[in-house]
Formats: sequence, C-alpha cells, structure tokens
Amino acid sequence: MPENWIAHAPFLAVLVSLAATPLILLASRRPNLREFWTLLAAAVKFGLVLSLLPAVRAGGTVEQTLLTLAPGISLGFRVDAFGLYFALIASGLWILTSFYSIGYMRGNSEEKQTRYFASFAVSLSATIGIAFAGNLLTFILFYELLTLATYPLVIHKENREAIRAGRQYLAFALSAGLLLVVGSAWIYAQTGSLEFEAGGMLSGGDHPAGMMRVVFMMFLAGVGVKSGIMPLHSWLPAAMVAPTPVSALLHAVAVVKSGVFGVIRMVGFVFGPEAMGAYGLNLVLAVFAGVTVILASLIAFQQTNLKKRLAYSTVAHLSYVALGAALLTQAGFTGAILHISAHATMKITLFFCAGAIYVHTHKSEIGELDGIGRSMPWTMGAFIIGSLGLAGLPPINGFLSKWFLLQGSLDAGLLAAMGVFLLSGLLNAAYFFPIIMRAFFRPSPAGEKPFGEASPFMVVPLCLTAFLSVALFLFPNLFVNLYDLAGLAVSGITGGEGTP
Amino acid sequence: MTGDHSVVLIPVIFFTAALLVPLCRRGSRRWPYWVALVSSLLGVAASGEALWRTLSTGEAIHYHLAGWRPPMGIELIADPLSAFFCLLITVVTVFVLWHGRSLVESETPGKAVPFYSCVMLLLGGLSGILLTGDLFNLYVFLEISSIAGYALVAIGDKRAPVASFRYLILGTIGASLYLLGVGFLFMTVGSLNMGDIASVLQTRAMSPVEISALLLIVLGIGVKMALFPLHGWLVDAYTHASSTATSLIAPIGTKVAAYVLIRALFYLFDTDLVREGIPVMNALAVMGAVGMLWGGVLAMAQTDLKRMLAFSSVGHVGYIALGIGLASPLGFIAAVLHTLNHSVMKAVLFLICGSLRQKLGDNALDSMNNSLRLRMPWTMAAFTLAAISMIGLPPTAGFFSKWYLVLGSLEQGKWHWVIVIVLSSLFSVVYFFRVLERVYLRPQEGAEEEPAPARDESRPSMLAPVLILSASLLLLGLGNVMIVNHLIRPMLPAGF
Amino acid sequence: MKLVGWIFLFLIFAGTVAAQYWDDPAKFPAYYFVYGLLGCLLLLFVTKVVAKKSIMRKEDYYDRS
Amino acid sequence: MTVPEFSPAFWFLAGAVAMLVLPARARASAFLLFPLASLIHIWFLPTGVLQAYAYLDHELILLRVDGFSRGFGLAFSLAALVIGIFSLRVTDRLQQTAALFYAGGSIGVTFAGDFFTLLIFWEVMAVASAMIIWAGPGRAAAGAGLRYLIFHLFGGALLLAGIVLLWHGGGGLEIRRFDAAASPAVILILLGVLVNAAMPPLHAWLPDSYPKAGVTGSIFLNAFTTKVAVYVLIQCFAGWEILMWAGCFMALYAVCYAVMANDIRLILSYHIISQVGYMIAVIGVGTEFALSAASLHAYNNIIYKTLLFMGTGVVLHAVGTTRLTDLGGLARRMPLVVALYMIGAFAISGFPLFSGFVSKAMILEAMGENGGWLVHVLLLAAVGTFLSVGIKLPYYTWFYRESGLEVKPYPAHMPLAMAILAAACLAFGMVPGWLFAWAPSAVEFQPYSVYQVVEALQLPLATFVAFWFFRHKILGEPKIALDLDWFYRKSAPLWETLFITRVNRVFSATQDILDHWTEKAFAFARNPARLLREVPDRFDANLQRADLGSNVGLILVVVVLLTLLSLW
Repeated sequence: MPENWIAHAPFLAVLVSLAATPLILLASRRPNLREFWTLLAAAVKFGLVLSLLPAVRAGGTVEQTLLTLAPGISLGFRVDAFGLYFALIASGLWILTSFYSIGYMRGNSEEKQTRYFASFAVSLSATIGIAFAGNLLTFILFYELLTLATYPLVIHKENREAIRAGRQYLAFALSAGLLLVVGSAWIYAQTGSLEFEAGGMLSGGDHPAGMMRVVFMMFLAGVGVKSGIMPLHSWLPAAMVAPTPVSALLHAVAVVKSGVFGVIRMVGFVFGPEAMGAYGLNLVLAVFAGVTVILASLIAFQQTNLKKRLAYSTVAHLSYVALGAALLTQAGFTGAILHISAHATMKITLFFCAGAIYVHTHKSEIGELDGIGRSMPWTMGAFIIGSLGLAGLPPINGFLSKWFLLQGSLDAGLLAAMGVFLLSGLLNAAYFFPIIMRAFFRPSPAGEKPFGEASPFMVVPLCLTAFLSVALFLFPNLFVNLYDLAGLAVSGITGGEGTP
Repeated sequence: MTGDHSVVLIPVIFFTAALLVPLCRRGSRRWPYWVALVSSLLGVAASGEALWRTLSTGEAIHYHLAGWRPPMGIELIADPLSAFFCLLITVVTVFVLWHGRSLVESETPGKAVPFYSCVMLLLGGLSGILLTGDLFNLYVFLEISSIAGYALVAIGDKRAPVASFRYLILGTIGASLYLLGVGFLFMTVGSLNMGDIASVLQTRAMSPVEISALLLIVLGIGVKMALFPLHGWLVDAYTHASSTATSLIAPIGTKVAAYVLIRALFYLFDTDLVREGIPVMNALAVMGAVGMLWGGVLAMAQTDLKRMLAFSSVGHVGYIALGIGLASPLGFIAAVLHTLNHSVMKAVLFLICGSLRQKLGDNALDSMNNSLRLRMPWTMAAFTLAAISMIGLPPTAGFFSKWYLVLGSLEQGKWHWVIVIVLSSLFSVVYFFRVLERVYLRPQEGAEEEPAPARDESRPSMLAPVLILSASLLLLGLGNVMIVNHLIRPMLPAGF
Repeated sequence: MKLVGWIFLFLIFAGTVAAQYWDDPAKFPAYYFVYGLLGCLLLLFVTKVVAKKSIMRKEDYYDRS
Repeated sequence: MTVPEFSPAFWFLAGAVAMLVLPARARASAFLLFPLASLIHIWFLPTGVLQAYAYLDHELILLRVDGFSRGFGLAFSLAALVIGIFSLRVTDRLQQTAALFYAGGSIGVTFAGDFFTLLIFWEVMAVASAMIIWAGPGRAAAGAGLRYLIFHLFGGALLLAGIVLLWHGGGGLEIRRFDAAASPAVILILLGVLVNAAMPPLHAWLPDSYPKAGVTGSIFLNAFTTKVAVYVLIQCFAGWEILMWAGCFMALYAVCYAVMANDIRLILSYHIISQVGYMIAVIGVGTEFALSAASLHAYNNIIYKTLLFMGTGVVLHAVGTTRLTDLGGLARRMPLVVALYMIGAFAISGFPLFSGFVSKAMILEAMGENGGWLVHVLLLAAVGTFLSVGIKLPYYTWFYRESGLEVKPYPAHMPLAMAILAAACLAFGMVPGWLFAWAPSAVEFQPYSVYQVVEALQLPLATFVAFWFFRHKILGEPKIALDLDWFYRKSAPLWETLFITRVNRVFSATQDILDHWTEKAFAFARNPARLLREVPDRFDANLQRADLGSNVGLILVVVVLLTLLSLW
C-alpha cells in the first residue's frame, strides 16, 4: 500500500487545494468553516509533499502519468529533488500564510474574503503543479493556471489602480505563456519530446544556433515575466496594491518563485548548461539578470512606500537566482536554488511585517514608521532579521546562498557577477537599514501612544518565518533536508561534476 | 443492409421534420419545438450510429439512393469525416434547441413554426452537404441550407431583414461560383460523382479549366465559410439574427463549408498538385492568417458582445483555413480539431448571449457590469471557461487546436504563421478580458445606494446546455489525444 | 603654575639627564627633551597654523547642504 | 578542571537573547553575568582546537584557543564587564542587547579558527555596533550610524570576497599566517580587516561615528572593533613589512587630528586610531617579541582607553557637552574622576609606573631593532598623544577657566568602574610581570631600563613645557577639521543624483513612454479604422459597414486575382 500512496501523491498534492476550492466557496457564509478548509488543505498538502521526501532523498524520482495531453506528451508529474524542494517551500509557507491571512483579512475587514481564499487555494495547486510538472506542456498548463488564479488576487481591491495592475499582469503573463507554448512547440518539433531532463533536453543535440537563440529568448521572456526580469518586471510593483498576504504569496512563495523555478528548469533541464554555454545563452541571461539586480535596487531607494520598496527588492533578488543559474556552475546552481528558499522565508517575513503594520496602524509609508519598533518589537525584530538576510549578512540563510553564488561566480570566472552580488548586498543594506533605524531609534510622532503588537495570527507566523530564516542558515538541512535536495538537484543538472 | 439506412435517415429525418413542423401548428404551441428536438435527437442517434459503424469497419458507408448505382444514381457516403461532422452539427443543434425553448418564443413571438421549420430545413441541407457523394447534389443541398439560413437570419430584430438580404446576395454569389466550378469540372471530366472525378483527376495532370474549377469551388465555398476577405455577410447576419438562430448558424454553418473545402481539396483533387502546383493552399493560409488578425482587431473594437463574437468567428475561421492551408497531417488535424472545438466554444458563447439578452434586453457591452456575476454566477463561470478556451489556455480545448497548428507551422519552418497565431491569441486575450473585466470588476453605477442584486440565474433549461457544453470544453481538451487518434486520424486522406 | 611645580619638573629633568649620562655618556643626554620640544612645536605648527588655513571648518559644515 | 568547550561568544549571545525578555529592572545587573561567565570560562579554557562544527562542506572551528585569543578574549570580557558596571543605569533594552551582541561578535571572532566563522561574527559585530551608534542622541547619530554601517558592510564585502577567493583557490579556510607574497584573496582580506582597524584612508568612519554615540555607547565601541582587527592582523599578517610603515603613518596622522579636535570624545577617537597604529607598526615587525608587544599593548589599550572614554562619559553625563571650548574648571566637582582619568592619561602616554609604559617600551624596542628611524615617528606620535590626551584634554576640561556649567550628580558605579580599570593600569605598570603573564609567548624584557625611563620622562616634559607656553593659543575656536569622510559626505548628493534620481527619472520616463504607447494601442483597439481615416473614437458598426457592392466587388477581385495567379 505505501508504495501505491507514493505513486499517487504528486497528483493528490496538486489536487488537494483544488478540491478544497469548492468547499471554500460553499462555506462563504461561515468564515470559521472556510478557514478550516483552507488550513486543512494546507496541512494535507504539506503532508503529501512531505511523504515524497524519502523516495526523492534516496536519489529517485516519483513519476506519475495521468493522461496524454498531446501526442507524445502526457499530463505527467515527475517529482525530482528540485521540484520537491520548491514544493516543500511553497506548501510549507502556505500554512503560515494561511494563518497570517486569517489575521490580516479579519483585522482589515477585507471584502471578498471567500474569493481571496479560493484563489489562494487554486494558486497553490498551480504552484505545486509547476513544481512537479514532468514536461514542458504540463509546466505550461499549470503556469497558465497560476496566472489566472492570481489575477483575482492582484485585482482584489478592485479600484482603478488595482485593475490597471491586473491588466498589466495579465497582458505580460499571458503573452509570456504564449511564447512558452511556441518555444515548446519548436523544441517538440526539433526533438520530439518535451520531458524535462536533468542536464537539458537540448544539450548534446546539434541545433541551429539562430533558432536556439530565438527560442531561448522566448523562454527567457516566458519565465522572465513571472520572475520579474527587467524590462518585464513592471507588473510586480504595480501588483503591490493587492492585500499583503497576496503580496507575500506572490513575492515569496508562489508566482515569482514559480518564475525563477522556471528559469532554473529552463537553464538546467531544457537547454542544459552545456548548450547554454555553447551558444552563449548564459551570458544573455547573466546580463539581463545582473542589470536587473542593480537597477532594481537603485529604484528601491526611491520608493517611499514600504511595500513598493519590498517589491523592487524582490525584483532584484529574483534575479540573484537567475544570475546564479546563468553561471552554469555547480556552486552557482546551488546558490540559485538555495536563494529560492532563502528569499522565500526572508521576503515573506518582511511582507508579513509590512502587513502587520498596515493592519494594526494603517501606516504604509516608510516616513511614518518612526518609533514603531518600540511598539511592535517582535514585528520589527523579525523585520531586522529579514533585512539582514536580504543584505546577505550572516547568520541568515541569505548569506548562505550568497556564499554559494559568489563561489559560482568565481568558478565561472565571472568576476562581474561577483561584483554584482557584493554591490547588491550593500545596496540592500543601504535601503533597508534606514527603515530599521527609523523604527527603533527615532522618537515616535508626538502624541502617539504605544499601541502594542498586532494580532497573534500575524505576529506568530512572521516570527516563525524569521526564525526559519535563521535556523535554515545554522542547520541548512533542518526539518526537510532542503540543502541535500538542492545538492541532489544540482548534481543532476551538472552531472555531478563541476566542483573545483 | 438495414444499418446502412442510417445514412439516408439523417437528411430524411430533418426534411420530414421540416414538413411536420407546420403541420402540427394546430396542436399545442410546444409541438414544433418538440418535433424539432426529437428529430435532432434522432439525427444524433443516426449520425452516431453511422460514425461508429464507419470507424469500426474502417470503411466508408456508401448508400445508393433508390438503389441506383453511381454514376447514374445519387450516392450518399458516410466516411469518418462526414459522419463526424454530421454528429457534430446534430449534437450542437440539440443543445441549441434545448436552450432555445423559451428564448425563441420570447425573442420572436409567434414565429416558432417558421423558425423550427427553417431550422429543420437548414439541418437537412447541411447534413445533405455532408453526406452526398455528388457535386451537383451538394450544390442543391447548399442552396437548401442557404435559403433556410437566410430565412432564419431574417427572423431576427429590426435590422435582420437587411442583414439577411446581404447574406442572400453574397451567399448566392458564392453558390454560383461553386456551381460554375462544378460545371467546369463536368465539362472536362464528364461526371458529377466525387469518387469518379477523383479517380480521373488524380491520375492525370489538371487542365487549366480544371484548375479554374478548383479555384471557383474554393472561393465559392470560401464565401459560405466567411473566409477573409469574403466574410462580408457574416457579421451583420450573426449580430441581427435572433439569439437562437445565431447560436445555431454560427457554430455549424461555417464549419460545414469548411468540410466542403476539406473534401474538395484533399479528396477530390490531386493533393500533390493542389499542394505544390498552384498557390491555392498558400492563398488559403494567407487568407486565413489575415482573417485571424483582422477578426481579432475588429473584435477588440466592438461594443456589442454578439458582434464581437461574430468578428471572433471570422478570426477562427482563419485558424481552420490556415490548418487546411498547411496541407499536412498536423494542419489537417488542427483544422478538424479546431472545427470541433470552435463549434462548441462558439455555441456556448452565443447561447450565453441569448441568456444575457433575455435578462438584459440586449448584448451591449456597456450595459454589463459586476452585478452580472452576482445575478448569474454559473452562466458567467461558463462564459469565463469558454473565453479561456477561445484564448487558448491549456488544458481547455482551444489550446490544443492551436498547439497542432503551431506544430504544423513549425514542421514546415513557417515561422510567420506562428507569429500570426500568437498575435491573434493576444487579440483574443484583449477582447475577452475586456468583457470579463466588466462582468467581474466594473462596478454598477450608483451601486452604493442599491442593494446588491439578488441571484437571478437563467432558467435551468437554458443553464444546463450552457454548463454541459462549457464543461465539455475541458473534456475535449484533456481528451484531445483520443479524439485525434481515434476520430481524426482515420479521416486523414490517402495522400498523407 | 607655581614655582614649586617648575622646580619639581626641573629636578626630574636634571635627574633624567644625569641618569642618561651615567648610563651612556656617548649619547646626548637631553636628546629626547629636545626631540620632544621640537616635535611638539612641529605638531602645533602643523595643526594650528597649516591646518587652520586649509581644513578647519565651522562645526555645522556638514549640516549645511 | 574541565570546562565546557564551546565558544565563550555564546555567553554573550545568550545574554543578548536574555536581554530581550528580561524586565527592565533586572537587565542591567543581569548584563554583568554574561561577561563574568565568559571571563571565567576563558580563564579555564585549555589551548587547542576545541569546538568544531561540520557545516556543509566546511569544518567550522568555533573555538580555537591560543595565547593570543586567550589574552584578547580576557581583555574583551573584562572590558564588557567593567563597561557593564559603568552603565548600570542604562535601561535601553536595545542598546543592552546590541552591546552584548557586539561583544559576543568580538569574542566570536577572537576564538574563530576559520574565516567562515570569523566572517559571521564579524558581520554580527558590524550590525550590532551600528545599533549602538544609532542609540546615540539626536539626528547626527542616525546619519553617522548609517554611514558607519555601510562602511563596515563594505569592509565585510571585501572580506567576504577575499574569503571566497581563498576558498576558491583551494587554500582552505583555516585562519593562519599569510606569507607576504600576496594573492588577491589575501589582499582583499587585509583590506577588509584594515577597514575595521581604521587604517587611513579607510578610517573616516571612526571619528565620524564614535563621538556621536551615547554616553556608554562610545565606551563600548572603543573597546572592540579596532582591537578585533588588530587581533586578526596579528594572526594573519604578522611580519608584513608594509604594515610597519602603515602603522607609523597611522599613528602620526591620527595624532595630528587629535590635536586639532575640539570635542573630547573626538580626541579620544583619533587616539584609538593612533594607538592602533602603534600596534600595526609592530605587527609589521612580526617577531615573536613584536607580536607579544602588539598584543600586550592592545590589552593595555583596551583598559586605559576604556578608562579615558569613561572619564569623558562622566563629563558628558554630568554636563551634557563634550566640546572643549564649552568646558573648563570642573575639577573641583569631580576630583575622583579627574584623578582616575589622569591615571588613564598617563598610561596612554607611557609614563613609567603606568601600564602603557611597559607595552610601549616593548613596541619601541621591537621597532628600534627592526624599523630603523621609523621609531622616531612613533616617538613623535607619543608626543602628540601626551599633548592631546595627557594635557590638552584634562587641562581644558577640568581646569583652565570656570565654564559655569551645571554639573549633575553622577552615580557611584561610574567611578567604581573607572577605579577597577585604573587599578589595572597601575598594577600592570608597576609589576610588568603580571602583564607579561598574558603574553602569548614568554617575554624576557626589562622595561625599566634607564634608557626607556629617560625617554619616557623627557618627551612628556618637553611637551608640557611647549604646551604651557602656548596654552592660551591651543584651545582655539569651536571648529572641526575635515577628514576623508568629506569625500563621501560631501559627494553623497552627487551620487544620489547620478545613481538614484537620474536612474529613477530614466525609468519613470520609459514607463511613461510605455504607458503612452499602451494608451495609443488601446485607442487603436477601440477603433482600428482610426489608423486609416478620420472617424470617431469609438467604433460605430453602422458608419463602418462596407456596402454590398464593395463586398461583391471584393469577391470578384479575389476570384480574378487568384485565377490569374494560378494560371500564370
């Protein structure tokens, strides 16, 4: 029996939150029941994902083919180390985000909570689907589903700004999806297969260079939208008008991480390091990503709205992952993969903090945060940890990924990339620390009394994510063996070689 | 032998019903409806039986009317292609009629008898086109169905007669071109039976007369199919006809024309010559591609939902034409699959137009706002699904026909078609999300004062077909491989 | 400063000179005194005369933009 | 006696966490427990690599004890303990937490056996110390803290880059002495460390920020950062000749600024640099004796410098200002403080019988043997030291003239803390053997030679005489001397314009262009016919319906065209 279970677990994990959606919708009049479904689904999903861990850790994959989507291409899942890595992060943080959402949505008396929770659940299904997708078509299928499921989240407020952001998001994401489809079709026409292959389905083949470049640009644009690579990033700060748990989900767990997940899938499993290097594609990616890292940080400086600043910081950090992948070295991939989880925990902490502040005090501008650290020490303490990590300082897991990324830059002989990472760390510090300084060391505005912490539904999750950020640095294999999984994934991609 | 009669039964049922409908006007007011519905159901059964049989035996069913053998007598042929199309149009008809039960009465009061009679006539004509093995006979059926179509369009709103007249003029020109082409062929080959002609044409080089015949047939049918730039009749006709009429004509009318095109190009003439000797395939592809863009651009501009969908139909006919124009197995599959998918999608969308018109009084986009999602959540959900399928997102049906089309284009290295497909998909994103945004997000004017609108869903008889059809879009998408392998591959002409 | 102080300082100075002489007669016994005096004057010159002309600014220099 | 073998830094880290949860009343006293525990712990620690931690592919060495680290560890713990006593009145939770993190970071670096561990604690130090500066009063502290932090993170980035290069080069991460054949990795590490050592031109953060911290803040700051850097230099860069030159330059450079400074804490801040210059110079010598001299001088320095800063701290606490031009004549109201301060001042000036004398004598001895005339630079710096710290600062602060400032009472634990340190200064000065006991290697040295004593007496004597003659000129006006921070403080607006405002403007401009075209595209979508001819904004089906004739014509045209094309 247990083996059977495992064989079905991928699909069940995808399905669980999708199945919860109607229950959530039906319970729209009874918030407690509705939230119960959400939490139950989150827990079950995490459990299912977790159940796949032993098999994958042992170096295997769990494969499941449901039906044939198109000739030669099935709707199939293939849980490898990399996919499981991502799924663990996404489903694990979903639990925390769900708790947080309860606090946020009720504390803010948001409208349309049912739609919110339902879309949320579908998004998670799509994310896990992306993580487990065994071939490009399945990947695209869930990629598009994710686009649609997050659209209601982006336009949640339904005001002009939100709708404009939603339009932009849809336009970008759907165009990107189309490019992915076309690129995949080309690959299928060339190779007759769309199955992901560690090391790249295009590696080793003899393909026309021009075509390779065009298709690579298609894929780059395709995954570039969701991973916010400039100049395709502009939807992301615009989507900031969404409620904070959405931003947290978008920016830390689901959408953008699916984007960078896609980047690594593309680099490591579609094109493959070998072909990337042979056709000079990695340099294209590296230039785009490197420029994004620096420019986005410079723009973040100018933002006076806390969430906007976080958004631009996200844009920058997503490109860390892309740049890491573009290095094509073992350390580079390791750093990129580790940064997925590192940025997830750190940025979700920061967004949770921003949300807690907003719900509790209705402050959203950085200039208003004077002295808030004295009223909300736990929240802002977590904020410090998140900021430290994003600046790449120990002992936060952001440092660990940066360490590997720097190693990767050296291995690749790309000193410019190393410079980008180091400079970006400084820039991050330079735009995050003034916030901390204000929060703790400026006096509160005259006449303001200490107002205490936000609801525990919000404070506990954000403390937990901050704790995770530290714990995952000290013990990278804590709980779910993320580090080992990353190692497995990387040795798959690079064929177990490449370490100096 | 009895089983073979199912082939002839299909048109016979419909023609009989067309006569029966006026006869039963004396009975209950519901009788015409029931007659039409039951005949359609019988039609479904008969075509299903024919399809099953031809697929299971792997051979076409030939039926000789009155026992006269060709080339003297008229032959009806049910091969997988024609039987499949028969099944398609009858099934769509069943759903449309189911949905239209009350709508016909309310939109065109007192015209139920002519309406249902024309519907039956139309179906008879179309099924005749699909099943006949004789070119002239096809013309006859074409005219029957066209005349029924003109009449159906005319039973619409105030502007319908003008639109119908337009349709009539252009449709007649198309039919005449076709007839001219058939005449040319008869001149040189001396036969009207398709099998005969094919056996002659495919063994020798074509003369200029025959080439002219081919072009005339293609263009004549092109008019019927509303192939760009021959689509001048379509938009007004779809817009001004009654809801049920549009939802009937739009999904099946142009598709049957597409069938004729496929039949003529791939079965009648020498496929190799058609592919390489003369530019007809390329011309078709170009016309289809331009149509895709043209339809998309104009659809974005429309202020009326029905009109928007009409332009979108022009675009989607372009997909089918492009698939045919590729003249490859993948293109063929794409064309046939898209015929199926588009029929279902358009049926859903036009049926929803009907439901909306019943509630709102018209289909103007300006009158749509977010009260709709509260009043008609299920209808709107179905609309959304159909829209997504039209845009072509996986795993809905619309994605897969595009997938085959893209594969087909890439297979021949025709990148430009891929760009066109991408652009036209983007256009459809724009025009469908324009609607969805209104339906889901645009606040009602003065919404603050008024209480939230109560649930006001269409009646079950209208909702059910919509929901079933739109759900089937998912099934068609997920089951596309089965459809392609078991239905469409057997249709592939011998040349492939 | 009172005379007593100066006398005390002079005694210390004399003591050091004597000790130095006793330790190593070859060395100039007040070497470090002279070095210190000159050095101190040099430092004062550099910081109070040269620097005053070049790098001394009002205290609110950085606050004025 | 066996002791638990973990890094004593954890005492401090645990303390920092405890500070977060303890109530205000208990915090200040509880604060003392952790340095005390660490002190005892280090005392009993055996030598060797004691705690290792397998981390990823690395073997992190959290606790490696040798003569140097034991001495530095003890000095740091002692400083933390005594400063804790001095700041018993402090109730600011953040500052207490940051202080313990800061001290913990320093101790962590001291006992780290590999560069990865070192870097972790290094950055903890940087961030925690920035917090301490921020806790200072007023807006000046905010800006200075931020500049400080960025500067240190820049140093940290250099260090990180160096360490990564080192690892990449396959050399392993163990902390070891680098030979002077420099590789890029080692140079980067050196630069990173020199930032913390405040080596000009990388020093400007120190005088910029230390005087702006709070009363206890600057005391804390003075004790750790630079000395930690000295420790790392001793471990890794001993015998690099360039350090000899750099150290001498540093000592003299900072002394000049100290003479110019008007703020007593600024004077002391520059003296930190100057004193570190002594140590670095002798590290450049690199012999076993020289390294002992450097480390012993560092221990002494931690003690007397803390004492001096406490003296100024009391002044700040009691009077509220630290500008020499505002002070004066306070001696009668705080005689004990003056006396204790002067012990520190004599110690730093290297008076016989005070601790500084012993280590300075060692430094001069080592330099004299190996550095040639460079020792005279150090002597000149010693003159400046006595001039500013030994005479100028106390004279104008406590004597000279009556300032009329109101003197608030100061708590007794402040002089108590000073007394502990003063006692240490005296003890080490009078019984050099007690000091030598802490040297990493056995020291055979007699500081009280005639030559040393003569030198140590004549120099200050001459300085005093010179000072006395110019005493009315030296005080000067309340002005500041520009230092190298001018370059980044004055150019900051330029960088901001160039890289932030401009970049953002370009970005918003592109966004505007994009929006403009989107708008155009939407207008086009509303009515595509607008491209061709003058028509209304919105599509009008009736206006734009082609007439029947055109449609028919079109069909015929297509027929003819295609036929022609085919039959060609």
